[in-house]
Amino acid sequence: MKSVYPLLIEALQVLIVLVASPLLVGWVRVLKCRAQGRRSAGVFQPYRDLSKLFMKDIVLAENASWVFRVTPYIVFGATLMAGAIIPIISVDLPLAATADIIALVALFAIARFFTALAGMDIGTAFGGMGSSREMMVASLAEPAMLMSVFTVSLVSHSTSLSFMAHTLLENAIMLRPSLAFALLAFALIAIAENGRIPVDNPSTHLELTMIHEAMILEYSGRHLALIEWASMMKLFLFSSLGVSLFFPWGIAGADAPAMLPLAFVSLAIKLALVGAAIVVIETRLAKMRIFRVPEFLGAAFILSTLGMLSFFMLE
Amino acid sequence: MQGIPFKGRGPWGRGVLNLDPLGLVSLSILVFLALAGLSPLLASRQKTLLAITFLGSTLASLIALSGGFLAVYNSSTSSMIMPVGLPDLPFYLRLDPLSGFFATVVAILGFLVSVYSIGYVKSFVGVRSITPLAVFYNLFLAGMLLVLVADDAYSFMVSWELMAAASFFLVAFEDENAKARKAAFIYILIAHIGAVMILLSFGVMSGAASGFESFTSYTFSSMRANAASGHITPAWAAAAFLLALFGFGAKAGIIPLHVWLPEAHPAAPSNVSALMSGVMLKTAIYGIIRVSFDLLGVTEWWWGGLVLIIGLVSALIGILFALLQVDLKRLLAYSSVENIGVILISVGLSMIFASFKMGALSALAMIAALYHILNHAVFKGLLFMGAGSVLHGAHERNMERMGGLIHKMPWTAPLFLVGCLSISSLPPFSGFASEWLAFQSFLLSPSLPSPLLNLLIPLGAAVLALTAALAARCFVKVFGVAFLGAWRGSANANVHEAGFSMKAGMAGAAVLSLALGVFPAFVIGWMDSVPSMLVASTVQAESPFGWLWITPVAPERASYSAPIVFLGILSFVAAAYLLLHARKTAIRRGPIWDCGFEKLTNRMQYNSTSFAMPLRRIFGFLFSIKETSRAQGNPNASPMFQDRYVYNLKLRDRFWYLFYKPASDLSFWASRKVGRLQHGRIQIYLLYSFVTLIVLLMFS
Amino acid sequence: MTLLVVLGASLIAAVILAFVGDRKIAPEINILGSAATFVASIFLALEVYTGGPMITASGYFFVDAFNVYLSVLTAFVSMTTAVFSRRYMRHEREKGRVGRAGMRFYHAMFQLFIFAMLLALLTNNVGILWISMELATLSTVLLVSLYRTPSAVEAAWKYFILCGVGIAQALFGTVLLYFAAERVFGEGSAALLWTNLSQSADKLEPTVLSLAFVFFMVGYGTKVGLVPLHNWLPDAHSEGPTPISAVLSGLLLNVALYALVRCKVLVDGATGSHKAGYIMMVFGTISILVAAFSLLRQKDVKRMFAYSSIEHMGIATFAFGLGGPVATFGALLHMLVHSLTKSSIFFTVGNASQMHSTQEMSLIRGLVKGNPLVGWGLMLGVMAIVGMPPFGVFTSEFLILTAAMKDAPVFAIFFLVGLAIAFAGLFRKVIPMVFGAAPDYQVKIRAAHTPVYVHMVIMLILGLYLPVFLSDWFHAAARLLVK
Amino acid sequence: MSQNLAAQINSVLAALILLTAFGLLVQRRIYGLLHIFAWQGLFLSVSTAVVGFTAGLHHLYISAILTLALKVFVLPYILYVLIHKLKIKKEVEEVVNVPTTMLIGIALVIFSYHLTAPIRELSTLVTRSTLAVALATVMLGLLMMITRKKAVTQIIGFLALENGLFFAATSATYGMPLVVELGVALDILIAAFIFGIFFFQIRTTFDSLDLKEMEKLKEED
Repeated sequence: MKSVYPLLIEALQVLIVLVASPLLVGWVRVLKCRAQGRRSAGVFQPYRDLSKLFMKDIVLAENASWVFRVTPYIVFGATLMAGAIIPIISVDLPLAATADIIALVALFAIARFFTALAGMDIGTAFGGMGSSREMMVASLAEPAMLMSVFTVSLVSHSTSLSFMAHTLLENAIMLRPSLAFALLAFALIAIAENGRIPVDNPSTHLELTMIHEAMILEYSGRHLALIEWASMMKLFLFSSLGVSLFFPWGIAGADAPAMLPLAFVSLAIKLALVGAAIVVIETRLAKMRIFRVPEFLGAAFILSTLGMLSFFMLE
Repeated sequence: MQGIPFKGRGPWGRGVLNLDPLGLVSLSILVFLALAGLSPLLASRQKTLLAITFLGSTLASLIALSGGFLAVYNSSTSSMIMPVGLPDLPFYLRLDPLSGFFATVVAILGFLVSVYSIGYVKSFVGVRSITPLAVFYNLFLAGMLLVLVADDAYSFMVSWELMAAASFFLVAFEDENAKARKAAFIYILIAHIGAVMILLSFGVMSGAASGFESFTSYTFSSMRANAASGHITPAWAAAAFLLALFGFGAKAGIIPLHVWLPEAHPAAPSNVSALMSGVMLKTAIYGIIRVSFDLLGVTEWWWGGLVLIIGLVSALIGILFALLQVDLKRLLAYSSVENIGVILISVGLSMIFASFKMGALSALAMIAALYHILNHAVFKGLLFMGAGSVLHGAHERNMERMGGLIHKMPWTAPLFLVGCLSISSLPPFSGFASEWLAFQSFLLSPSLPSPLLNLLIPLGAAVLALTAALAARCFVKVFGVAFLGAWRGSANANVHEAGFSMKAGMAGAAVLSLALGVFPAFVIGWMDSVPSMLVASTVQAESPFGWLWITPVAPERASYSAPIVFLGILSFVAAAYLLLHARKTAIRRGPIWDCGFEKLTNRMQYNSTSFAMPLRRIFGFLFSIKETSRAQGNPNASPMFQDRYVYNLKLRDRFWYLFYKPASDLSFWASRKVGRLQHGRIQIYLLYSFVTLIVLLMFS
Repeated sequence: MTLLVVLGASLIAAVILAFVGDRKIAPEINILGSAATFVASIFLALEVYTGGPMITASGYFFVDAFNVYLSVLTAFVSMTTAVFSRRYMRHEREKGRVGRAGMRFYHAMFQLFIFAMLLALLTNNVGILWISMELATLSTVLLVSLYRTPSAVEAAWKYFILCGVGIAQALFGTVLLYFAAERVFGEGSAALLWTNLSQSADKLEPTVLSLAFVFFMVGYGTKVGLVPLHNWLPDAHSEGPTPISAVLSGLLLNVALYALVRCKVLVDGATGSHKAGYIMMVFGTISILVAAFSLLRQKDVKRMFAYSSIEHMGIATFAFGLGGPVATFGALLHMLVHSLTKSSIFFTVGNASQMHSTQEMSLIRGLVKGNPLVGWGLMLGVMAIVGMPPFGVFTSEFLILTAAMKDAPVFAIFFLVGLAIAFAGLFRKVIPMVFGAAPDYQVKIRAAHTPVYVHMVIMLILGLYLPVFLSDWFHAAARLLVK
Repeated sequence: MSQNLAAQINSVLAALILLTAFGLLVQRRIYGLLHIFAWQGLFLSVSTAVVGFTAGLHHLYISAILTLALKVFVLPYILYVLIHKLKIKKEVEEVVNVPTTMLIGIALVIFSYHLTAPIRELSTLVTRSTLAVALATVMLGLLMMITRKKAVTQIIGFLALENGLFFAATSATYGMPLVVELGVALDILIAAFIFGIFFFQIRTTFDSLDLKEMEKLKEED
């Protein structure tokens, strides 16, 4: 039992990431439609989209090389790997020890790296434009992300995710300025990383404003399905990472299987709230010009660095 | 020769047979020198010369590799005395784990590049005489190894300058184009000034000892003795450190002493630039570590702080410059500046920790530095070799005219991609492991007693993170523009794949950089003897399945298991692939979406300049940019409907105008003024001597 | 006995050559004479090495570690120069730049010049030292104006006047020295013998000697070519025939410095202060800086290397002024390696300018393509002269710089600047001369490469493996000079 | 002849030498220069003889004779012949005008006196204070070389400077050893021949002896 339990948790976690991520996206869409007074296609629409795409045949660009074809699998694999190491429902996650927060950021980086390459592989202006912009956003967002999670890991004296969640879970609820800064920064970065408004708009195909969509413009069939799924997982993971780092309460502690149901419920509630928050932001704000994005991310970067500084100065 | 046990019988006599590491390394040095001496004799038969030279250097590198590896592995220190040099100052040679490690790095890349060169240099045969290349290539390698084993100031300087001179001739190899000559000139000038500064720093360190009554005060052992016995006052120690830092920094290419690098690397043949960028810069790092940790002993924390700041500046500015380059090799050169910066960041951290007597942390940072040195040697070597085979296959260095090489070069492309992945520090490739260690040593900093540092270090971490992200972006650009997309150059360019030996060299490097990324635990375990020698402590904390993990301080602080991550990604990818290919689906090829605009041409792709454009918008203030765009065609037509537009972007290294041009202007101004002395009128000359006489008489 | 041969051979050769004139065998006789001198000097060196310092019965000649290696060097370089000048001067003769009388004059005066220098080195009498220095000047004055071009005549005139005036001041210094010594040793030449003077230097009147040193400094300093007394040097070197430039900067400067150092020893002994040393250090540093900056703007190749000679003489003077065993060792070594390197450079430069029939550096191109031996000779020579290992100059500069860093760090900074500028100045001119494509007006010449490469090999040996006997001599000389 | 008298004679001669030195500075005609120079040589040899007589050093006679021969007859004659042959303009042209030169000269005399003051006491009774004059003569010769335009006048200045040296050698120190004296004389002779040759060379190449012709070799900007 003792040895099986972590493996169960691991399997369960991967399953949750795979299954629940489209649900989160669906939930966000539904809420958004409500907020904008439209009728929604229901919470399960993303599943239908994915299955439809899996059924479809593939049309490759003439110029596409093996990089273009292998990218979806790598993106999917890397994102799922990330999903396997973030403690979502329980802190004792065996794989969590194999890759810490730095590796987590790097895993997302791999996915992005290959997506950008794929964007340039087909040889359109769009692909290149998308990659260029994506890498611009990333090159500012990634360090900011590292900074903000570093702040957390300074607080918790560890970079190993489960230990971070664990320590934050252990010590009593107290208001730390550093964590507040870090959370704010993290929120901004999450928006940028997942290409949500105001940085990017996942539901547009207007050439001049696209970032992420421009890169995957030429994808079709299962390739597109994998990429879409991966991006859903990414949203899910960022949300759950945020909650498990900053609001870890309710997550199952070390070998406490009894807590798992509670953990489920709390996770669901938290993610629902996150979704709501996203919707609020996306309906309130308009997409900003591409060259405003650096300022946006710069703000995030400054916030996270401030968080770190305030840890050193105030705590 | 006090303090130097006469161990290890040299490579001659029975020495060859015993496995004394120093014996092996010096044997390989002798082989290199012998090859260099042999080459002119074979000048008439270029083909045989090619074969013998590079096969020989391959062999010699292997010998050196074994020696260096052993020295680190059983952390042995052996020394010997070669009866050359001044009569009472022979060449003292010594191989300890530190020099052994660097010798290993040199030898690894030396081996790979020598294999590569067999094919690469063949393209010169018949075009020009390869004799100088053969001679100076071997001298260069010999010089680098000599630098590492030298154990007194004299032999160190001799080998240091030998290395510089050899590489100078290699840079000037294609001497008929003026750019190469100019590059060689700038390179040798900066290198020589740096050498003189190093010399002065040695003067400080040895002078404090016996006051030069005898030459033995030039040996490193007596310098160590001085530092230990406190003969050197802190002020002099600081002077020695600063002189050494800037002397070696000139060679390492730290900002702002980097200007020779982007000139020299493109000018040199690619195998040479691989060596220069991969290992020659590292010898400078070796010098800094040797002087600060070994000879002087780090005492002041600001030394480390200074190194850290230099590292940060070099890393950030280096990568920013790299991002804006369009010349592939130039870009790689700037990225070397960045990586040297990254290495120096860790070195600086290690010095800071050492100055506060925090052995374990210092060891961690040191390991991060060494690991990145090793990685950078491998993947930068790989990238330069790749650039070389692009140059060799497509005769193109300007990325604006490349594209779609992946179709024409099925081998070079993936190998180059591996290089890009690991230089962008993406797991599971090698770059990530060292970056991970560097971040760990940053995150362990809060235990520092100095508040100033505590504020400096988060910024440092931020800059390091930013640098890493920008590096990833830079190499997306490189691979995407050069290898992906469609060919932008002239239609009738016959692009062909590199030959076998070139592929072999690159493949070796690629495999190595994957291995270094996947099995860091082994590597760290191997190189732990270096920090244990320098700061008397090691990093690897005990944990189950030690080979599987790197756990710097304690498992609950941080742990990273590259093999598992690698396997995890692999298995997920495989699973997805298999599941999706269970059902057969047709794959059609179709034209790309041109959003209704029929006349898409290859030149409409995003190219390097346009890819870097957002960055120019953000960091433009760092560069001196001249951007012009004008319409060609009939002037009275509306600007909308001109038949072609010419866009021109001039991008210059601002440091050139900040420091170097003023310096040269100043010296020419001074020489004009001094020239006035030679006035031509004999009466004036007589007046000089008259006045001199009067003045001296007044003083006497 | 050997000593007489050393001195006599060149003198006899001079006389013979004066009669032989422009015959075909004149160059061979020239070589023979200096070869004989060289062999004799070797034997002399052996005697000194085995028997220690020797002084002739009359006391007029004195050979110790300091001057014996200089005389061997002088004999050697004069021999190689004679070998070099055989083909060089023949080429000049064919081109009609020199006439029959010119050749006669050239050969005779060459040997006379060698004789004068050897005399200056070997004599023990400070007065005779002065005389032979003057003789060395006079014998080369008309060689500088050998080509009779306006610039050559002008250069020679300046050389004549400036060195004449300078040397006259040295004579005044000698007079003062005698004036002081006479009170210790009484009248007669005993009071001018260096050995006596150095033994009882402390008895000499310090005020007089410090006054005398000023005159020695200005006098012999003029011939050493120290700034601001250097103005004759670039002109004379650039306008004279190349073999003469080689021996001028390879040997004459050394001999002058030798004279200066001999006098400095006496003054130091008398005054017991380090003032003379400081004066020399200042002169040396100024020379290094001025020469380095002048290097940057040269157009004439021989002129450029003349300035580099000034720089290196500055280095040696500085080192002698610095004193201390290591610096003095370095200075002695530097005199040796500089003269070898610089003369070999002048040989190659001579060949190069004959290949292009000009001394304009902007017209000399693609030497390696045109004639690899000349090209690489020049490249390696320049690397050696700027102090790149493994050539000898590096060794001496290594010692001098480290010593300077310890004893006079402030000067070391100027040193750094000077070396850097000189390096830049030489390399930026030499790289395009050596590399690149050969121009069409380049002609093939029959040049003598042996001297060049013999010098190269010796420089290499000195850089990598300094023979024991040399270092023994240098240590002995250092002990002699450093009180 | 008592020491005292000798000393007086000697200092008179010294004064005369100094006077001639100044005379060289003021004289505007070349032949005049030659005469003054010859006079200076004469005084020099006389004083040498006097010193030799008083000190009973006979080798000083030889050097006195040498001086007489060289400085009074040979050199002026050579110069005269040259000037005649080469048809040199008879006027001396100077760079700095005469009064200024004079003032500088005075300053130099004072300076050299001040300089030699500490070692006056060391000097012998007879030749006391002549060292200052000798030094002054040397410097005046140098000054003349600096302030004159013609090659000839420079040579004369050079020779005057040599005279000063000789005066120092003989009067201050009872003369150098004979070998040295002879050697020096020989050198002077050679030098004389060399500048003789030079005049012809210069004349043939520049057809003038004006030094302005010889300012080509310089660091042009």
